[in-house]
Amino acid sequence: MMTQYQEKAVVIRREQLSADNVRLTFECPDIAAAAYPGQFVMIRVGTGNDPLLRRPFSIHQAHKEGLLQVYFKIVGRGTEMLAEVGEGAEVSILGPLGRGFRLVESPACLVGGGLGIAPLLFLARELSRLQRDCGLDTVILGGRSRSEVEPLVKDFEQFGMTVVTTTDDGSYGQRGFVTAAFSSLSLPASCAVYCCGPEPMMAGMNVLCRARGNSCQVSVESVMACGMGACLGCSKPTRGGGYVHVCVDGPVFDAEEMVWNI
Amino acid sequence: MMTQYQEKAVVIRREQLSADNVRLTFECPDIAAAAYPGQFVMIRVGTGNDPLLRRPFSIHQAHKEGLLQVYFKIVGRGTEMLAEVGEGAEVSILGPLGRGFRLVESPACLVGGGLGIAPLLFLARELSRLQRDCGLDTVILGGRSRSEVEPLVKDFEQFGMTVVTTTDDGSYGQRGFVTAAFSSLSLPASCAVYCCGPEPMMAGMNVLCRARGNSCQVSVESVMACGMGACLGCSKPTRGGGYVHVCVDGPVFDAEEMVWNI
Amino acid sequence: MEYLNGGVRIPDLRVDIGPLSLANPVMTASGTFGYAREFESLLNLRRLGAIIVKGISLHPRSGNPPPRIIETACGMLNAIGLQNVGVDRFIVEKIPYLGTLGVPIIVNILGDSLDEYRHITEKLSGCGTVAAIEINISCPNVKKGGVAFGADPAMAAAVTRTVREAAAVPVIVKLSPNVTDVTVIAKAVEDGGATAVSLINTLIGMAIDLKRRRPALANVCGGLSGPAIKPVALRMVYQVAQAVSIPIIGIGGIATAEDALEFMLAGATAVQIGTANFVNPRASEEVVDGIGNYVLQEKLPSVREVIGALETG
Amino acid sequence: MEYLNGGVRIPDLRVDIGPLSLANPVMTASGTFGYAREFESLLNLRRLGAIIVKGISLHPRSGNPPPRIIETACGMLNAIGLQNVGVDRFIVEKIPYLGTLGVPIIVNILGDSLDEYRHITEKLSGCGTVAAIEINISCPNVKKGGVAFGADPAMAAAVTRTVREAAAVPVIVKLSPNVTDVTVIAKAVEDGGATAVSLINTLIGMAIDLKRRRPALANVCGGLSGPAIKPVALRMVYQVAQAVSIPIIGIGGIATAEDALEFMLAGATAVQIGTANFVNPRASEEVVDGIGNYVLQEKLPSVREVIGALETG
Ligand SMILES: Cc1cc2nc3c(=O)[nH]c(=O)nc-3n(C[C@H](O)[C@H](O)[C@H](O)COP(=O)(O)OP(=O)(O)OC[C@H]3O[C@@H](n4cnc5c(N)ncnc54)[C@H](O)[C@@H]3O)c2cc1C
Ligand SMILES: Cc1cc2nc3c(=O)[nH]c(=O)nc-3n(C[C@H](O)[C@H](O)[C@H](O)COP(=O)(O)OP(=O)(O)OC[C@H]3O[C@@H](n4cnc5c(N)ncnc54)[C@H](O)[C@@H]3O)c2cc1C
Ligand SMILES: Cc1cc2nc3c(=O)[nH]c(=O)nc-3n(C[C@H](O)[C@H](O)[C@H](O)COP(=O)(O)O)c2cc1C
Ligand SMILES: Cc1cc2nc3c(=O)[nH]c(=O)nc-3n(C[C@H](O)[C@H](O)[C@H](O)COP(=O)(O)O)c2cc1C
Ligand code: FES
Ligand code: FES
Repeated sequence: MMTQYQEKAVVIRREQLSADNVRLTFECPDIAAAAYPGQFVMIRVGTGNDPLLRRPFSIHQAHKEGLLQVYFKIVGRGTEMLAEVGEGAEVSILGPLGRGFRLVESPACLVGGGLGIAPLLFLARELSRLQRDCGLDTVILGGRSRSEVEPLVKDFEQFGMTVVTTTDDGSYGQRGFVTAAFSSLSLPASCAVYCCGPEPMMAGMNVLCRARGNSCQVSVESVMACGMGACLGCSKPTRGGGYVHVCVDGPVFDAEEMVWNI
Repeated sequence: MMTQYQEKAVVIRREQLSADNVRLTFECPDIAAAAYPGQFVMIRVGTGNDPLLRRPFSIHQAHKEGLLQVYFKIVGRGTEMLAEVGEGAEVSILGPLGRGFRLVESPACLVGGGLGIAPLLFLARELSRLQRDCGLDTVILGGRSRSEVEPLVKDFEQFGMTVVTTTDDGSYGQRGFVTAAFSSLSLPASCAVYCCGPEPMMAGMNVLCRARGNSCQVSVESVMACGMGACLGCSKPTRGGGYVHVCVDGPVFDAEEMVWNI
Repeated sequence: MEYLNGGVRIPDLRVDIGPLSLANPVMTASGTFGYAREFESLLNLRRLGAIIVKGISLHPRSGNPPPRIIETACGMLNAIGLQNVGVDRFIVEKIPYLGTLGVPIIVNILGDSLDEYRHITEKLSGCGTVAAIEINISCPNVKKGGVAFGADPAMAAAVTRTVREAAAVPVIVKLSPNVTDVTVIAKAVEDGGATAVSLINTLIGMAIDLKRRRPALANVCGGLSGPAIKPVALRMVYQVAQAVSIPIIGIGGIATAEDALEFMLAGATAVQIGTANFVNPRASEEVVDGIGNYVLQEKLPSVREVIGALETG
Repeated sequence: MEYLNGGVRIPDLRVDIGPLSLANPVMTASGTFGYAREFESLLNLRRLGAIIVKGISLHPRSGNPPPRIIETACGMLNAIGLQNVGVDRFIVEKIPYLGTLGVPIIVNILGDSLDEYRHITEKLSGCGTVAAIEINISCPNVKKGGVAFGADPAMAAAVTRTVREAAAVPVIVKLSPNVTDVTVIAKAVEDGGATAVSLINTLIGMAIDLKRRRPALANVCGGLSGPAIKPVALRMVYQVAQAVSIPIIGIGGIATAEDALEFMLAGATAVQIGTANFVNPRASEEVVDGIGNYVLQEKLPSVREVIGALETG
């Protein structure tokens, strides 16, 4: 059993990366020290009963020194409230939760769409620590337009990986989807693909990776109440039949295990 | 029928008068212009569903130029949330509500206990505007200790009334209750008493005023859902039998109309 | 159908509750909107689909001792005790003003015997202003040892039949959610001649003041309303929509146009706004606006397209 | 009684559920605490009064398709579909760990026929670790056309009797709130031999996704839990406390010691913490602490003084 913590974390930095996208840095030593790329946390966005449940967020960065980051988009009332939390405020965080990415030695291709970029930064850093040659690694960052992609490019470049960017509207990087950018790259068959983004994008990546023979890990989402295997609410059907639970069996799965509705 | 407004009011000043007591000044032109001493407003303390209901607060000050003040104590979750509202924030206010004090020409004695002081400031100003000789008027301000009384003294002194202060612990003014201070004053029988504070205090004032022959108006409290006569939730029994509704029949009543449990 | 009014597209929001045609599906719920006049300076009463006034009994009732209300998580409990001016004073004091509004006025009635229900109905049928009667069947039947009319299908049908026979106007029966199977009661009142059903009335609940070790309400129990009960209300509306063929009026925790549209998808022809009136006195008019915008945005020929349009396949 | 432990006063929190003695009145509610191990790093499981695990059926069940949960105002709906590993795997895989905790383990069981209930009970009665059985009677009785066991007094009594006969341990019957009169069911299961009743299970509710025009849950309806339902739960506990003489375990929206104490005032001997475990995994232990502080502050000889101590006069 993994050890989890419920911490009162202090917001030490709040960055508005674009109109809807916010990055929070917490002083949250226990969770940060135990975290692993691809894992997530459950954050209590308020103190009252409405909204009642915690909200799940990927761990965007975690430093052994105690700093933990999440990077999120305002899509509803919970994220709105979290976006309004000021520096110095205390927030209850539960984590680290779930099973993260399986880190493999072979060359890596990280593919993130929209807020799916969030877990990849922590992953990129840990991959770069594995004494591998990151010069062979690629990161594809895609989004609807410039503001969803540009603010994160520098963070990835520090690891010496090649950064490719795409936007749906062509306002930054290549015009089009990350799947198209991925198709046009010539990657070795040994390349391990790590992917997070909207369902259709991950479904597409699954098709492309199977065709090319690349392994493909995806981080998926689901509604969650507990985040720790207690409510059985976060089920997803698998190709083999039956269900997995995103919060304990995932959120990272082999893409080919999952059922993709396309 | 009186005209009421539901306004998006902007907080233009926030004063922490003591550890638990806060005064907010709103830009709230329609309600401020229509307000009358002793009336109240219903404030929405958050934007979610919990807490669900608005909270009632006496109008502490209202200026025809559009400023409205409330002065309140943090006693629960709603007032806690209201106390955290920052300058510049928008808050929904409904008012002015209820029937205020009947202003009479005779010498006045204003008696406020604790947060019961809140409605008396507006009353004092309007009394001073009636071309009366305020030199004959007295204000008795009482509280548990210094911090509940001292911050408000200056505000009342500007009207030329005599200000008497009491505290339960003797940390400021006379030691003891406002009722004792009232008993020790020699006031003309024609003196009109205006009173707001905890129930036992108002019950005591009723007894004293009846003994002396002074008229005594009190501002009473009740749980409220609507504040405007629609829910019938804010009933209080009257001496004559039956119920009055604090939000529309009051909150100001003749003390002798009411049932006092002492 | 869609109208053009000086170049502005006007959505078709008309719905029918049997023979009663409403300009839009939004009503105010009984007991949460006083006698309407209380709200006149805060919204345009003429824009509402219908106004339902506080429940009226044969004789005036002074109601329960305080405390009568208490807030709960995302809701409130009330034990007003059906305080009202009685049908005679209602007709003299309240009807004239209501008659000037040009909006259908629906009178919610309550009683503790069939006779009482019949008498009120006869008195109300006399005044032209009353567009429909809504029967509150959550009241205890004194003759049957205080069991609520609404808890027993035979009793519910009997009240319906009694009022129906005495009434010159459509009869809406307001169902209690405090039953094992609401569809059984709904079918019984449909058979009893109800023009429509409205649901839900409040869930019975209780709150305790730990400090005083006493019930928070003087009456011990009260009726739970507000957003907290919306999931129960939506479920019951959906169930009743599968069970009866008369129109359904959805009630319970509705505060926004989205809430109202959800009830319509589940099968409601119209909705009532209750507790939300206390939080936002303009709620009912805002729901009218929001439904209109939805109909325009979704390019629906009429709001009637939404009724029962939930896809469950 | 009060103990002194190294100078620290220890409140007497012991309560009895029939022959079962608990160190304190706080349990975890079935389906909200997994099989307990999930929480081991977040709180001290040994401090709980009892642990109730996820409902177990005779055969494994894979549960409903997603979405299975949706948040509502101050609550949530779930339609997990009673997913569980089945009684055999439960005994092999979960019981050994649970047995190490030194806390009474109560197993919640469900079935769709009397036979199934009997079989599970027999299997569980074999393992010493099980301190009591809690029967979930909110499940549909397949033989009776799917009417829930808990909706009919005779059926509820029959399940109780069946399990009681097969069980070597106390039997708690968990009541459904989706009934007209919960006291009728409570009395029926008391007569059927229940050691205690626990209530409430979830209220049936529904949510709709307006954008997709579909039910938010794949199963259409689900069970409503959380603070939203607390007033209904408290009322039913209070009603049942007037009607039966067996112990009552209060459930529904309990998140704090104050909530728990309110249920005890209303007549509950013990309480269960459900949805609150998701919001605050330490909730159950914090409720134990809070009740202890209350007993000390109020200088009560025992927490048992609180049970049914509500003043209503
Ligand atoms: C394991 C996991 C990791 C996650 N990591 C991140 C992350 O790093 N950054 C991030 O921004 N989000 C992340 N999410 C999604 C995030 O949890 C949701 O965006 C958040 O819970 C929404 O809360 P809310 O209260 O603002 O929205 P709600 O009020 O709950 O929903 C508002 C609207 O948004 C929709 N919605 C709900 N979830 C999502 C979603 N995921 N995307 C788009 N719309 C949605 C709802 O259907 C609804 O229409 C993650 C989710 C999971 C399960
Ligand atoms: C007409 C009217 C005018 C009012 N004017 C003022 C005013 O000018 N300034 C002011 O500070 N308050 C005033 N009040 C009281 C104020 O409305 C309450 O203090 C407020 O609603 C409490 O909200 P809450 O959410 O913080 O407390 P809740 O969470 O609702 O209650 C928390 C605790 O405080 C207790 N409580 C509730 N109301 C009061 C109260 N009035 N006094 C003490 N304890 C209470 C509750 O019983 C509970 O134990 C007025 C009330 C009325 C009816
Ligand atoms: C304060 C109050 C008083 C009510 N009085 C009545 C009434 O007199 N007759 C009636 O049929 N329903 C009455 N109700 C029930 C409402 O009409 C409505 O059915 C219920 O509140 C649920 O809707 P809501 O959640 O939108 O409030 C009352 C509700 C409240 C809150
Ligand atoms: C996700 C979830 C799963 C549940 N599973 C069960 C179950 O298997 N058996 C059962 O008797 N009750 C089950 N319940 C009901 C709870 O035990 C409890 O009765 C209910 O949630 C009310 O309590 P609460 O408001 O504290 O959550 C479940 C509740 C939830 C939220
Ligand atoms: S979120 Fe509760 S089991 Fe996954
Ligand atoms: S608060 Fe609603 S009638 Fe007074």
